[in-house]
Amino acid sequence: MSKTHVTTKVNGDEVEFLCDPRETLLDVLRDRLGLTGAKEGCGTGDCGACSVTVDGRLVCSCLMLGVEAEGKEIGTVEGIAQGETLHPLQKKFIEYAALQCGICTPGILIAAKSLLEKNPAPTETEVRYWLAGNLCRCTGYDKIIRAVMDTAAEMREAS
Amino acid sequence: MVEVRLWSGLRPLVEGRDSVAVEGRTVGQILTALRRDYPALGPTLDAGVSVAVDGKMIASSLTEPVGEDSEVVLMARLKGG
Amino acid sequence: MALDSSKTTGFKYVGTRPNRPDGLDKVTGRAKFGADATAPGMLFAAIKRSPHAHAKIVKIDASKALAMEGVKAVVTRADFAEGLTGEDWNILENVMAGDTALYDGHAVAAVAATSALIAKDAIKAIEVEYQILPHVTDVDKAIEPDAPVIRAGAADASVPEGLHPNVVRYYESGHGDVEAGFAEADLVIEEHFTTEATHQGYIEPHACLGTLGGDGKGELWCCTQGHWNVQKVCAALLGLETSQLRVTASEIGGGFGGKTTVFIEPVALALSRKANRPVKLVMTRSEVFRASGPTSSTSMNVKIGMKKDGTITAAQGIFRLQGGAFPGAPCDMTAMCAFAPYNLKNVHQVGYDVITNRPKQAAYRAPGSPMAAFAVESVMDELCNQLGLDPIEVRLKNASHEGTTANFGITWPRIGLVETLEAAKAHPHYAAPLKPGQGRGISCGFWFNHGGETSVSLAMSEDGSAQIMVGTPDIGGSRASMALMAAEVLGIPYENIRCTIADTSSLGYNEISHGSRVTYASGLATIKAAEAAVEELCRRAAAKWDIPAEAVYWEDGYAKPSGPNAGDHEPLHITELTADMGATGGPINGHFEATPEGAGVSFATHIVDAEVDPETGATKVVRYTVVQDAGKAIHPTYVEGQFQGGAAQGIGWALNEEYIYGEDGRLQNAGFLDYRIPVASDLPFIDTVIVEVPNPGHPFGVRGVGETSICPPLAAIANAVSNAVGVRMRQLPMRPARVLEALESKNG
Amino acid sequence: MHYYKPASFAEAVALAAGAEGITRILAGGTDVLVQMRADIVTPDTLIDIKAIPGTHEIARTAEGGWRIGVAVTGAEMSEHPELGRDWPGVVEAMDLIGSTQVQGRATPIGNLCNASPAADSVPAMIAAGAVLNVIGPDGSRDIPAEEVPAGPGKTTLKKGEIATALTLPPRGQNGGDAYQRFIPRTEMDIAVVGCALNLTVEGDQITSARMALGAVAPTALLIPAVTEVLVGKTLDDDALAALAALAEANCNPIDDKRGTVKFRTHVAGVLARRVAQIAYDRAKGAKA
Repeated sequence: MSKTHVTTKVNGDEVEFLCDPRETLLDVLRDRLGLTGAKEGCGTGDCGACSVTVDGRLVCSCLMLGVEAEGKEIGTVEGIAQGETLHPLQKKFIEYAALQCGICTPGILIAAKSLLEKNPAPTETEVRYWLAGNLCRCTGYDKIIRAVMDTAAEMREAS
Repeated sequence: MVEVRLWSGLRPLVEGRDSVAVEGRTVGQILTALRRDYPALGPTLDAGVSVAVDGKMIASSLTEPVGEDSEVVLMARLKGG
Repeated sequence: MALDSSKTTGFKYVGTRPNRPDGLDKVTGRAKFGADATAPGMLFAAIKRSPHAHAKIVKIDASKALAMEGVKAVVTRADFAEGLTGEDWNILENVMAGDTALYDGHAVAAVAATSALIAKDAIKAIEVEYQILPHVTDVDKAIEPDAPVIRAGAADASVPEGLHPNVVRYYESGHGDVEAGFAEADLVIEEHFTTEATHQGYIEPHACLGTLGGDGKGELWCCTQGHWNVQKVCAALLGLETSQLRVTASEIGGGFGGKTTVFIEPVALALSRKANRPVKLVMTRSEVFRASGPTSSTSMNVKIGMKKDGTITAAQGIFRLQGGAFPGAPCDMTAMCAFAPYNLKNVHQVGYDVITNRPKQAAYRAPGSPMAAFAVESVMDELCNQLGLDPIEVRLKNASHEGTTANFGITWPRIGLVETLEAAKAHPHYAAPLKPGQGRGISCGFWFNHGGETSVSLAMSEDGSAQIMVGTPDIGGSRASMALMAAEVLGIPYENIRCTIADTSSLGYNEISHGSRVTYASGLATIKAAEAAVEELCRRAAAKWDIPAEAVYWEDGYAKPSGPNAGDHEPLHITELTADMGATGGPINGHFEATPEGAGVSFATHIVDAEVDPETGATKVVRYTVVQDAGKAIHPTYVEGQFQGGAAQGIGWALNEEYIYGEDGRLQNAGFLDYRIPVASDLPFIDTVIVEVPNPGHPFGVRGVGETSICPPLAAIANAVSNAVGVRMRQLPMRPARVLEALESKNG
Repeated sequence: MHYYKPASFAEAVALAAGAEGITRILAGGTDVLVQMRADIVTPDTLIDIKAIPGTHEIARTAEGGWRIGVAVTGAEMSEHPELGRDWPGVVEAMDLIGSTQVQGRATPIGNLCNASPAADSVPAMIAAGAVLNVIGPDGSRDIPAEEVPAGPGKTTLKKGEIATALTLPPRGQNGGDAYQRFIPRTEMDIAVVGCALNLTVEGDQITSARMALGAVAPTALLIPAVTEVLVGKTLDDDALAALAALAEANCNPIDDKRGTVKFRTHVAGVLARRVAQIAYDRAKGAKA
């Protein structure tokens, strides 16, 4: 089967790759671009571990084809920190122990960042529903929700 | 001699007794003695058992000391998740 | 001087809440999990699985697959070791079917190819001819007289004569005279309960990268709770020498017991040996559900007699567990845990291990205990309701404590059940008013905890920092706990210690991270290894001062002369002792190897408020409090995390999670869409109370905490729902349709 | 599998009409990719219509309704400042599908053309009187939403026909719609039952009503008899009881892993009452 040439931007960097049209964006990120931060937990859009942003929009990279990335801007967990400065969410997740095994963490960080960009003052309920597509099996979500709420409060104060 | 209590599922193998007395100063010696004196217990012991000595549950170590007056209870092998 | 740093109070580092050492890697996406590894020349593998619940494998024809461009190897059972016995044989039989496919999803062949897509296509090209056999997937149906015999001769010596051949193990214990006890009771309640099989639901599918050559030497990278066990089992299944296979544990994306065994690792290695190239094998989510190790489903009868004052006079339980097509369902654990919270004069418990055409069960967090608690604590709740008694007072009245005889025969050492009940009683949650439509449930839970083979090595660096190598994969922050315990002994800051999970070639044997054993056993070994290093540090100081080593003691990172007789010496800081260690006797290391026993059992009491929509039967957990004995919380934040995680898994098990098999014996919900684990919007915040009744078997008093937290939730939630709707819920999960039916039965 | 990204509907129709084997249209992909992943369907031809001009637009029609382009996502509908004021039930129904991530990709037209009996947005579209605009080798035509699904996974679209947009009628005065579904969790499940109702009122009296049910039959169902039960009445207890009975009587569900016949039938009645109250309140001026 012939492969398709795709040019796209990932975390601000222009990248090119060849992929089979059946490959998902997640396959491409992980297997062709070496960006293994996004995880495959289900492959069917039910767990959110593969969350990325595409042109600023939160999506599951397992539910998008690699060929659809042509001309887009992709954001992954590898692009959240600015150099050695962590995003406030990253700092709070460590401080709050909002992760145990950490497999869901990249997806949750991407999703939470997308929430706070849209809604800087979410309620607990809003955070819980926004993150309902990001499964975590370790934490019972308690410390995750607290970390997101506290990050939001801190970012509001700082701005 | 140390009195070793058995779970009731094992009692048919030792003529209905709920405990048996064997020689031994460690868990390992007691298990060896049980195997020798009560061959019917062999398959169970081979499948793996744990031993509680004075309330301390010994999952696998054979070197734990056992006193003459120790309470020794045979338990199904402990596992974890 | 024999150093002993045992203490239960006065800690400087233990009990604090520093950031975890792997935090940065995990929030930046660079932590490497099972599927994140690559190797030059790597192939991708896929597994062909049986679509039938039970079928003879007549013929496997892989010629079309092998002819495909990019396909490098196909393996079947013929590519694995022969002549295995016992559990090795069971595992091999599960990893790759022999002459019979025993469940929907059972592996029958595997392919390695140059891309994942080619491997997936090649799987479809393998032709398997099956002869379909009758199947059974339900635990009660599997022991009916006319049920198909799944594996003749699988039963061991424990099974009494006359039982169906699908009963493969039997356990019975107890003491006293239960019939006499029931006769003394003012009220006797007997109920039948069922629970469905659930899955650990770790978000990371099983994944590995294996390389094996014809010389019998191999490398394996995988997500596992125990890489020495992987090494041992893979070596057996492939006919290798154990030491020739080096296994490295990746970061692990959840396990909960489900990654204590192997499913795909031997297959990747067999393919690698055949293709002579590295092979990566990653399960899909559907494969995880169909062909990893879910927990048992159960059918249980529990009978308890009680006097009007709340005294239990007798208790009896029969626990039937199906564990898939292989022996191993934890019927004995279920039976032993069932009545563990209670001091009983008359008690009798029986467990049956039943095989069915389902995947081989694996451990799931306190395997067997949550179901037992569901049945027993439901009957306790009903007795309290009918006798008009407070459920915590009744539990306190009958609670096991030091010196009472356990239901499985031992005399309890110091345990913390009473303390958890007292703390629950005093918690504001227990007194908070309920709204209409809400019900409150409480439950106790028990788990043994475990020690196991453990090796730890600690090495000082010249700058006075320390590195620890442990062999228990870090599932929930254990590296932080190890560093805290080492810091406490060495007297150096937590940040100056790095804890690494060593591979199988870098450290001695370590049992799996299971049985809530890591903070207990690896922690104990870390303390002992640090003590060994401190002893050597003291010897170096003694040599510098030219006094006997016995005259030196260690305090807060300094070697100090122990008294006036030892001479007037300025204390030496650890950095002064490590800086020239190469010249004063060589590197300073500490190590410890043992099988520590005395893990210290753990009890918990949970309080739950649930709200039921009377029109739809939908249940919402509105408030949840976990009270559990941790012995000593080394890193309290991670202890809370274990409490909350166990409660959340229990909520899923109680309300919505279940394996659903069709009449055809096929799994109908092999995905996160219809296997419904709790999502963020399903849950409230989960309050925690850490009770600390020190375990005498650990230098700092640690008891395992990981598993006990999943023991009470099923019962606590069932009690809350039962009290909300006014009908006893005896079947899990309490899906809305079931709750609605219960409401209808009440309303006539 | 061949992947095409045509620049016009004419090109897309030519591709679809000329393709052999299985052809799928790719908009949000949240069904197509799952089917590929699960080996249910791997198309021979995949036509990505998102590069066609106008497919991402939500626009007022000349009549005062709304035209929703074939590539418009649930998230774009929810964020639209006016659409949800006219048709809150349709927007909410779409918003219930999947996660935030799925909302970023999933489209209402994909939801309709995937023809799942449990599709959340479809009962709301049917109740609203939505029409699917399609183009094919023989020109354009409009299909009422309720006539699009022909059975589970099947539509009435002909070979070569491609949806271009969904048209919602003008809301008009004193109208309101609502949709609810029942799921075991709070999010992320497929509807066990769904119910949508669209009403207009004069004062307290109902002047028109359209109801649709999801997940209780092989396709989402329009229940025309709702006019007899509600029109000319106020939404009192008797009307609600009659409505619930009507909903239950029209259920023809199956027993499956997600629900039983009995449960689905009962909950259809419960939801009918609940959505009726919301739609009625909205029609009388309550803010969505």
